[in-house]
Amino acid sequence: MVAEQRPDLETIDMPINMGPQHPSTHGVFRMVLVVSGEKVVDVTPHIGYMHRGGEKLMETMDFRQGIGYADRTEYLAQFSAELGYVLAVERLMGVEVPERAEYIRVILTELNRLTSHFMFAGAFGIDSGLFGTSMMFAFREREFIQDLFEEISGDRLMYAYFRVGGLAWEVTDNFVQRCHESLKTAERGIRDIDDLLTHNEIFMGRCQNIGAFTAQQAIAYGLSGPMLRASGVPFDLRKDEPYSVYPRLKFDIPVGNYGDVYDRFLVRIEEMRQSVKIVEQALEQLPPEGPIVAEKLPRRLRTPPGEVYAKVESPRGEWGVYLISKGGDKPYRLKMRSPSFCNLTALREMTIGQFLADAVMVLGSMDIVLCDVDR
Amino acid sequence: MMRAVILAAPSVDALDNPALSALLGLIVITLIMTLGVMFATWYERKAVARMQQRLGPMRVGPWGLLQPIADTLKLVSKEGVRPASADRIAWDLSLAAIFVPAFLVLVAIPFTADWFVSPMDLSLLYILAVGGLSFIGFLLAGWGSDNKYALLGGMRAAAQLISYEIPMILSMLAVVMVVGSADVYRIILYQDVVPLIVWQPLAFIIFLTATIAELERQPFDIPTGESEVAGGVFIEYSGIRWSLFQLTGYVNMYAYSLLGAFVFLGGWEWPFGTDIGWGYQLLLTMVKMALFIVFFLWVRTSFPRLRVDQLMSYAWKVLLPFALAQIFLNGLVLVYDLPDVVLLATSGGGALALCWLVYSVVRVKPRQPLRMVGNVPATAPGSVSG
Amino acid sequence: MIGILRSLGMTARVAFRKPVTNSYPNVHRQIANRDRAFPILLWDEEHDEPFCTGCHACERACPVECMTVVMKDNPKHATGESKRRKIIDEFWIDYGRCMRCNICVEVCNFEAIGMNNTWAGHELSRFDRSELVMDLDMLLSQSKAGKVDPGLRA
Amino acid sequence: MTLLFFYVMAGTILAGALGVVLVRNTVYAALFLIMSLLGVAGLYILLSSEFLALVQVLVYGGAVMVLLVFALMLTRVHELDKKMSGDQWPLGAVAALALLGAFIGMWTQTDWPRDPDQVTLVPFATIGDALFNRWSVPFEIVSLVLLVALAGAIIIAMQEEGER
Repeated sequence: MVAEQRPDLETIDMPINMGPQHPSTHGVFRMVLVVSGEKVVDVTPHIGYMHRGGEKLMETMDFRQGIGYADRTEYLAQFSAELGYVLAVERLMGVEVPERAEYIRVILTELNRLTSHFMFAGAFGIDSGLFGTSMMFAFREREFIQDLFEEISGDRLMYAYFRVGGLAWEVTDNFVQRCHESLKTAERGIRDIDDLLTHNEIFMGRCQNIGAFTAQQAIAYGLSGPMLRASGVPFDLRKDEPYSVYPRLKFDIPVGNYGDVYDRFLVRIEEMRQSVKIVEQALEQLPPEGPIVAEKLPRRLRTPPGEVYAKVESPRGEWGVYLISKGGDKPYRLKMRSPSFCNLTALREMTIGQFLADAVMVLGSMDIVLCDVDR
Repeated sequence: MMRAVILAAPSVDALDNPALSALLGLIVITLIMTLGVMFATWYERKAVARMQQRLGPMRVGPWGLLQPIADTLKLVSKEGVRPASADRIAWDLSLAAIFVPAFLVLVAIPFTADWFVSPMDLSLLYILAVGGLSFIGFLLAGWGSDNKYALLGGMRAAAQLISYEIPMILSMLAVVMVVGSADVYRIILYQDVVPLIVWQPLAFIIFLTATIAELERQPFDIPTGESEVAGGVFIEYSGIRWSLFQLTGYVNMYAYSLLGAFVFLGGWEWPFGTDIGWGYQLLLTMVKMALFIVFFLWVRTSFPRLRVDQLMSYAWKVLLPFALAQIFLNGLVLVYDLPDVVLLATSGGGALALCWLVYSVVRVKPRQPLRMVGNVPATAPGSVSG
Repeated sequence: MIGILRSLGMTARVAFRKPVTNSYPNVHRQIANRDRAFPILLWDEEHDEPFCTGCHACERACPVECMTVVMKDNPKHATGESKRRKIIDEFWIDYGRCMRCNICVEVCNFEAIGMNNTWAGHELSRFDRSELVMDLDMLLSQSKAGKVDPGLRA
Repeated sequence: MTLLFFYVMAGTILAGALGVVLVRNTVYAALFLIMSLLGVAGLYILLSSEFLALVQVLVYGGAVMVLLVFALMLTRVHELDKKMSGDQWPLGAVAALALLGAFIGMWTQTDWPRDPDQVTLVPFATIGDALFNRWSVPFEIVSLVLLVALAGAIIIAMQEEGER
């Protein structure tokens, strides 16, 4: 006997406003979840709370002033952002960067990848419900690397250290030694987080088979970075479209088999290990002496008319800068291709049908930077 | 043997009015527990900080010892905000519905051999029954706040409390079967030689997990899960109301820790016997209670949160069958009058089976490790330049 | 179960390590020599006047336009005490806007501006954001007293 | 003292029962039901049968009520308000009258002890003995019926899930 269907006695789906002020939306991100009980039926992401018109702002700045804004766009992988911006201008101007500067850039960018992934591991632990322990472990090592950045560039977060044609100023004398120290602590941090999370059954139960994407889906959504690699596509700009001195460095790309949240976590942890390897090699190959800025650069940077798209592999994926210049010292149009934004498009597909708690995990596994999404 | 002595106020023992003496005992116990909770907040923050390689509170007083007082002052002086659309009656009633049972539980707890508020024949059942009432408060708070997070949190809280109450009661029932009494006092006296954790390890494990779930602490803090429902039922409460909720949470933690210490670790009886005087007994009780609390803190720092469906299936598909099996095995042993060692054997075997199950279920499908791709052929010749 | 125990072991081990934090207002971390807190103006001990001539170079280069510079004729130049013909009259930096990019230091031709690398440059919390606009006296006070030696200067 | 306690408890039960019927807000009605059930638990204590009182709190105050409140809170409570009296009210009235008749019959048939001292304390063990020895067959049948009901509920819930 099936009970008569009465519309007034049916359970109703409940829309929930998650964000813009919510502990686990990683900034001012808002998603309107429609839940049936605990199951997510529909998701509508709302972005733009952090929109500062960064691209337009950078169009009013000359090429040196813009570097600080690149930092502020991608505030967890600042060196990657600076590198992307600087590369674009350099390619447009045809500037040759001295080798030493290139190596230092790679070292700093990879160390930055470590700090960014540490930040991910910490925040992801909190998303999964850990009481701040992973965050604390991650920040412990992250702060150590940031000390190094501070010694070199003078700031802990907004470095503004790369310049068109090289670096702003010479690194400190004990740079190599400090890098080795940082790597040692970073390795310890990776081990700690590995012990704390990777093998924990509760963590596995929370992460596995959640938000899984196949390789086709990942490509169709234009995912990049660890999100794409976790889905089984071995695509890494450092290998596939190499820039700087990456072709001279030996490292592996970790590729996942399942494409779920757990694989993304593993891929990032493994990438951290690879970054340590890259930095070690780069430190060996680093020329001890040499210029750090390209010679014969004008005091006022001017580009020839033209357009360029430069992309780097940021910790979140493909971070690209599309630059059009009509000559002069300012870009005519600047567009940033931010991995956070592109990866976020997959949120709906990944979340529907999962539990409310899994939506948080999926969002956490994307490792978005809201400033980068909104720009 | 059982004398009703008012806790911490032996001089008013002369009061022969039981209602008055019980009231006095309740007031004393409430004050002591409030102080205990203030200490617990400090201790929790310090212990968790150490496990995260931090210092913890350091500013107020030596080693931050006065921090709870500062916190209390701040919370009490904060404005209590109530949403305009909240249901006024449910909003305020929920506080009482959570607060009162938590303190009523303490009435039946024998702190030492002769320090308790009221003797009871069925004190264990009383503690479980009254302690289980708090779900009403959670539901009311969740519904009355007129907030969707609060509603979700309230629903989760009610479902969780009811689900985990059952394995908890069953695990206690196993102990009651062994002892032959549902009085905590008698259960403690039973453990003069060997604490019950030795005879009933499976019941102990079930009790431990169910307790953490009942207390809504990590990894079972789903109703208040900060990263999901942002505080759950407490989301709209502020100031003194919020602090009362927190106070209740800690009182519950003390109560269940005491219960665990009494039922499984032998309370003040094991290992020194009843005759060592109330001071040492109290100390022994405190130490055993502290073991539980430290364990809760330790677990809190180490584990991520479970998901709702995992939580439910863990209660109903894992803990409940094992608890029933424990009762069944105990029944066999007791009916056929087998030696106590058989109890240990069956229960220990069950405990091992439980651990193995938790271990294996998560790893049903062993996952392939990450592939490491060394040399990818360049898909595009160099990078684009303008 | 093994992973759970491993997590527990992890936190237990860490509990016996030395804490990495320090109790901040009591203990100040050593900050790097190159630390860029906020720009300050430097003091010329030799001539007992600021280095800054008020040339507006930094004002023009500032990406966030947080600086306001007013220049005047140097009275000491008339008496022959100083070789600077022009000198700074008024100088405001809005620390609330400054994004500490170091560009003002790079463009300065007179080594007159530097980035504060002391804790005083960081502990600048104010109740009102208008109090974050620093005038010439405030900008010069630290270098005048010899309390700061910027790690980064032009 | 005992008499006072009795009247307080009886008053609680009656007030709670009236509240259930008269209050328009269904959630408040559920709260009144809890109040009424707890009052019954108080009466059990008065009858020196602590075990029954505690079970009353545990099962009725806890498990049964949670289901009720769950159902009430998750449906469209405000719209239900207006539809409290449906087409089935004559049936309901008949059922209620029949129940009342049954209660009155039981009340007149029972030989109530007039002297309060005659009330015997029922020990915990006796209840268990009665349940599992003397009445074990009816007990098992009841549990079987409950099990069937449980399975039925699950099947209905599963159908709903499948329809979506």
